[in-house]
Amino acid sequence: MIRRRVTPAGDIIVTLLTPQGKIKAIARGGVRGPLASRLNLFHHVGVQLYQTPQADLGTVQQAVLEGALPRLAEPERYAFAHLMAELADALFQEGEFSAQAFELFAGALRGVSHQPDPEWVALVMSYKLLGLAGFVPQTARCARCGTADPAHPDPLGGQLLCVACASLPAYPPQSLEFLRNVVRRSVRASMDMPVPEEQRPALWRALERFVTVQVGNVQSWRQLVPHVAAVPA
Amino acid sequence: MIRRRVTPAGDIIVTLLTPQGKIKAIARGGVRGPLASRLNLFHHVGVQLYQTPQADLGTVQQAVLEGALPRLAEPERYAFAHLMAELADALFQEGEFSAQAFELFAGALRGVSHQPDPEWVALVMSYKLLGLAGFVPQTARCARCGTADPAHPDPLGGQLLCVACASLPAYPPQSLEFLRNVVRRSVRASMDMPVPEEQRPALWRALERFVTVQVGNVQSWRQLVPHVAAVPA
Amino acid sequence: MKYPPSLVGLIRELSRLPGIGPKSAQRLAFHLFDQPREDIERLAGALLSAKRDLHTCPVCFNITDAERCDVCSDPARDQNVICVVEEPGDVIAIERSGEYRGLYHVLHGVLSPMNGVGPERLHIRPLLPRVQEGQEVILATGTTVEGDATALYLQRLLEPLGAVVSRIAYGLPVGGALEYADEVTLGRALTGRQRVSQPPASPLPRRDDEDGQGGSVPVPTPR
Amino acid sequence: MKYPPSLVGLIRELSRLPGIGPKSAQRLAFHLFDQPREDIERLAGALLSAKRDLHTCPVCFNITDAERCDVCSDPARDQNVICVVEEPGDVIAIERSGEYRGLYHVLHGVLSPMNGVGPERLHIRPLLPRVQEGQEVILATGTTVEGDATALYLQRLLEPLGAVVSRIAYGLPVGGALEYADEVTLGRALTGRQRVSQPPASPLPRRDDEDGQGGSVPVPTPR
Amino acid sequence: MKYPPSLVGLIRELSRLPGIGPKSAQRLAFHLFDQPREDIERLAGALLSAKRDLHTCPVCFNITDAERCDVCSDPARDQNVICVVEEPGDVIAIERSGEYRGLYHVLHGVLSPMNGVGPERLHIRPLLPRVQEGQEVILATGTTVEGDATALYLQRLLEPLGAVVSRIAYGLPVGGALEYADEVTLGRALTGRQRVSQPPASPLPRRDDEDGQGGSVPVPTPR
Amino acid sequence: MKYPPSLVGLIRELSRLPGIGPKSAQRLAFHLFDQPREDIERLAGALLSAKRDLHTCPVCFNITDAERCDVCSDPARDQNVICVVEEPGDVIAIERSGEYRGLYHVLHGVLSPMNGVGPERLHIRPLLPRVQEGQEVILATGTTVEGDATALYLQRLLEPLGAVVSRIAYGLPVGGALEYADEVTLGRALTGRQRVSQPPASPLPRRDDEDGQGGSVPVPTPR
Ligand SMILES: [Zn+2]
Ligand SMILES: [Zn+2]
Ligand SMILES: [Zn+2]
Ligand SMILES: [Zn+2]
Ligand SMILES: [Zn+2]
Ligand SMILES: [Zn+2]
Repeated sequence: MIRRRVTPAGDIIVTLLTPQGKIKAIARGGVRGPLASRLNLFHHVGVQLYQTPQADLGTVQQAVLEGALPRLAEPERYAFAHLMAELADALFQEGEFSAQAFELFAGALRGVSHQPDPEWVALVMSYKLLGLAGFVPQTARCARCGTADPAHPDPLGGQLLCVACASLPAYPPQSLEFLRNVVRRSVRASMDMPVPEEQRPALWRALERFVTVQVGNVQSWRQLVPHVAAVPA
Repeated sequence: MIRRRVTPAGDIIVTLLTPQGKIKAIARGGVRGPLASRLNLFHHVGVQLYQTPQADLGTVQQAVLEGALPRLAEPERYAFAHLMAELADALFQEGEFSAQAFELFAGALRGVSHQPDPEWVALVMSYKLLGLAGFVPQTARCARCGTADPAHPDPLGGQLLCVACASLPAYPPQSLEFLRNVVRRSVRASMDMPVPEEQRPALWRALERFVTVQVGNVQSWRQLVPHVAAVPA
Repeated sequence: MKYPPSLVGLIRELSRLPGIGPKSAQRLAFHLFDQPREDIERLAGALLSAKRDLHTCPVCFNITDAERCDVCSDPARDQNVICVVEEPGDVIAIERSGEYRGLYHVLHGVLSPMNGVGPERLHIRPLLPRVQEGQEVILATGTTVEGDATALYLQRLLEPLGAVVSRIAYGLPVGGALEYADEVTLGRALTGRQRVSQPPASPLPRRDDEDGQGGSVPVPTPR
Repeated sequence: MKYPPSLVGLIRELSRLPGIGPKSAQRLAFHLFDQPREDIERLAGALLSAKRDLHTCPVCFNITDAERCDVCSDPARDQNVICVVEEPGDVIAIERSGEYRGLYHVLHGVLSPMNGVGPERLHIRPLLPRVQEGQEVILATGTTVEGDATALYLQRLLEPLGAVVSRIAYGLPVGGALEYADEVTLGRALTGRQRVSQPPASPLPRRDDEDGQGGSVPVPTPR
Repeated sequence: MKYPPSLVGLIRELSRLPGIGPKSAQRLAFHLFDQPREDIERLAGALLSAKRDLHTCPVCFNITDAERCDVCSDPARDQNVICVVEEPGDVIAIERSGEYRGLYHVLHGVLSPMNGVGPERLHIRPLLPRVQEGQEVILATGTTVEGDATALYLQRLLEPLGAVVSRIAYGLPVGGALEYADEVTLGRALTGRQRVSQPPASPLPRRDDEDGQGGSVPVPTPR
Repeated sequence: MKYPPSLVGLIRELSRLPGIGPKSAQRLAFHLFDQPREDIERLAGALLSAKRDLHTCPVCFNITDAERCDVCSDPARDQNVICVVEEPGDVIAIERSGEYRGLYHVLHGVLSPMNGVGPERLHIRPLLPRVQEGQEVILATGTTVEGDATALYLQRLLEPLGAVVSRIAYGLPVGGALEYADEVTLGRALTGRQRVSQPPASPLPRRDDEDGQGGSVPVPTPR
């Protein structure tokens, strides 16, 4: 479940990312019954939907809890979980079949919930989700002039610039290695090579720029990810 | 609320004693919603009923809790509360207007809940409820032969027998005084003159016999009131 | 028009089932009429063999087809906790929650004098010899007045045996909003609140289980 | 057929109200058309004067028309407990339960980064100077993930101030049967169970308040 | 805790609206408190200007803000049929069905002696001069007992005027199954059945409109 | 915990019944466990003997345990009308309405190419020899698209046989309000309206049956 909203009438409107694609549905009067417990943010639920041709929203008839990740409510994990959910919501469209997106997203939430370094999970998984949706940052050539092997931050588009186009010092080698390879290589490999914490704010800024330019506005990180909150909007 | 039954479909069927008389109603699917909390045994609730001419049971639309008496669940009070509720259910009919019955019953439950001697409350209030419903034990004359001023237990009908008809020794003076006056005098007066505990088993036996003969079978005391349980059925 | 007696008979038997009204019974009967003979025979067979094979476990009174039930005969279950429930269905509900690894005791009812159910009608007596000094007994009867009364009754019986007696928590269901909670439940959720901060004096390490509340301690009720 | 613009306008404004769909808005509009002019004027007046008179209390952010709200200005309320809730409606719900006599603090929302709600959008900062060493703060946000996250966030802020931080109880609603509880709530009701028997060693007298559970202590979670 | 009078007043006014109970009214009031001043003013304005601008059409008693309503002043509507309905909302319902191009007459109620509604309380008298010899009047009051009584009353009044009086059909709703229909409706659906085959003798060409039923003729009721 | 196989088997068989989900099946199974052996045996027996004794009537395909069904073998029924329905349950529904005294024909389904149900899968062929010149055939299939398609298909087959073919009425259910009817049904209720006034020219005595609609004639659809 990536979104949940309760209407004043006591209905719960949910957005679910499923192996069959993204689905929006309503649980009528749900807030008063047992569905309220199952239809919780970030829960993994099996739902039975009733869809009539007339109505635009399917109705949740039944929901079975497959897994809850209560640690996502902890302050140091909560914002990252929101970022994952909001990214998934922005990247995948309704009616689009994507078992892979579901698996990746579920893995991201599990990682943010259980790993000792949830920030690193969020960075890696954000790039993986973007890659799966077809948004791959250009790393081989300068985003402005096309020169090969750029190494400097692109403060506008979140990609890479050559030394001539850049106004900021080059990325440290670990960050550069990460940006060049994260989309292609396995999650496990990226997880095993975390970038030092002091280099991460620059990576978050790059990711924020890239997503904002390529995908659109995402609210989560502006609010809670500490490194990004410092960025002037 | 004097009875509550949950059907396998999750409906709650309740019997309520109200100032407008006894009412039976159903709360559809109630066990899954907030009605379950309010429609609890011995709760004092305000309900909004929807009654269609076709259906035999009204439907509970809303219920507001006016008062709960959680101490009635304590072992030394619980059976007496059941006895009061069962007596009220047996004594008052549906459609019969009785604000007095409601007040008396509500007072009985409050007394059983709060008084240090719930057994005495139950004995007094049982006779008062019986009296209100028109069941007054004959105490001026022997229940068998009509002789004046009987003083001996009537093991069959729970009234009083003269020395000639009796097979048991006479009641002690306090018990006799109680049986002769309880229906007429105020509850407060009876409460201020409790019969000693060792005399009560005989009074319970008399009450049990009287109710069984006059009103019908009442289950509660056979199960839990310790003095009566000893009586061979 | 008169209906065939065996149709009428089937509808009557079906409508005795709880939650099946006369109209559903009729629909069920017509549905069954359309099914192949083998399916009907399998259903009838399942009914008969369930009745023949199943009985209550002599230890915990859960339903079983073996000498002892699956929980009682599983040495991996925590023998130091017994969870007392009203009905066999409650065992299934608790097992599904995945939060419990101890033993059970099924009462097969709650105390209800006005329905003629006293302690002797419930499987209370066989619970007592199962309880050891220091063992925990969780009273997981329903949160109705009847369930509360049964729990209080058991508490009085079990305390003298030296058992650690506990009651399942009253409170807000998961996913709930205060605005939609009824006032009785909300009141219990407040009085039953649990301390989540560490008591400053005691230097006990806070337990870090996944719900972040396991190490909580209750706080006095403000009035 | 075209509808009159002022009818259309009224229906549009009414259907903006939460929980009122286009069909109800239409029914409401026709109903209002039938009412006497004074009733309509009274409704319009009530809307305008509510908007004019009401504001949030500068101390607790509850809704009030006075300088301070009714709770903050009542010296009889227990000044030693603050109950933190999401919305002004929650204050009413808790007051209705009759189980609470302390102060409130209304956040006006829950942390929800994906909806752009961070701590600075909630009335969290003004809570901190209200909290004294040893004072109790009850975190009564909803039992959703968002409510939990907000409670955990506040807990981290309030512990260093020496506050006794507590969380409303998760569990079975009053009147509930285990069979009808969802498995998540049932799990919480089990892990949050409260000890009802007296610990044999400690000779503390059992508190005897009317729900018979106030003096309970939590027990370790069996797995 | 006492609530501010303007909050209480708003909740009271809102809970007078049909279909809005005290709890919804409270929720609405809190919602409105959170809205910007302009939105509240727009809602209050819409209420007042609807009350000021709207009145009933002097011809058909539909709601309008003009001298005559949009239907009455549209020469393209079929002037030869008048559909009599209970309420202005019914006009909207029929217009939405797209199956009707004639005129309307809104009674603003049904006969209900028990509620003190006699013919003089309904807009019946102004209907009579509108009805010409040979014109069709469709009685589209509800299918309740009151709606039927009102229709029969009108029928008696209109027949002497030479009107072709008709009644909307009773029957199964579209998408219905016999099994789920109540027996009264099912009975009406049977007695009101329409002939769909061409009468063999009469050489009238069968009308071929899209529902295949326009040219049907009724058949005598078998008993 | 593993559940006993015969319990699992019973739950599985029960949850195959229409309208019984896994949770109800479980509740039913526990309920049955508590019943005396004789009750279970009577239910199983009813299932088996219904399956053994019941079959479809060779004439009308209604359910019966006799050579011919109760309607077909009743000479008092009106032999001049046949009402065609989808399912045996529809016969019961119509009988309950008390408005019909003729014969039946049960199709055991509707045309539904998508589900592989063509005319040959329904009991259509045996209907044809039952229909005489001038006899009425009421098409009382449901008012769904499939029911309509089946009715139209039968109409084409039956017209050449000289049958008077009719269709049950579409319209508002008894007790309905226009406002709550969907627009499709409302449209059908309007186009299917029935003339209730006497045609002025024709001096036919108006039939005076209790619903006041038996002698009605349809009126042309205004557009
Ligand atoms: Zn460049
Ligand atoms: Zn005598
Ligand atoms: Zn066992
Ligand atoms: Zn305040
Ligand atoms: Zn007009
Ligand atoms: Zn037949």
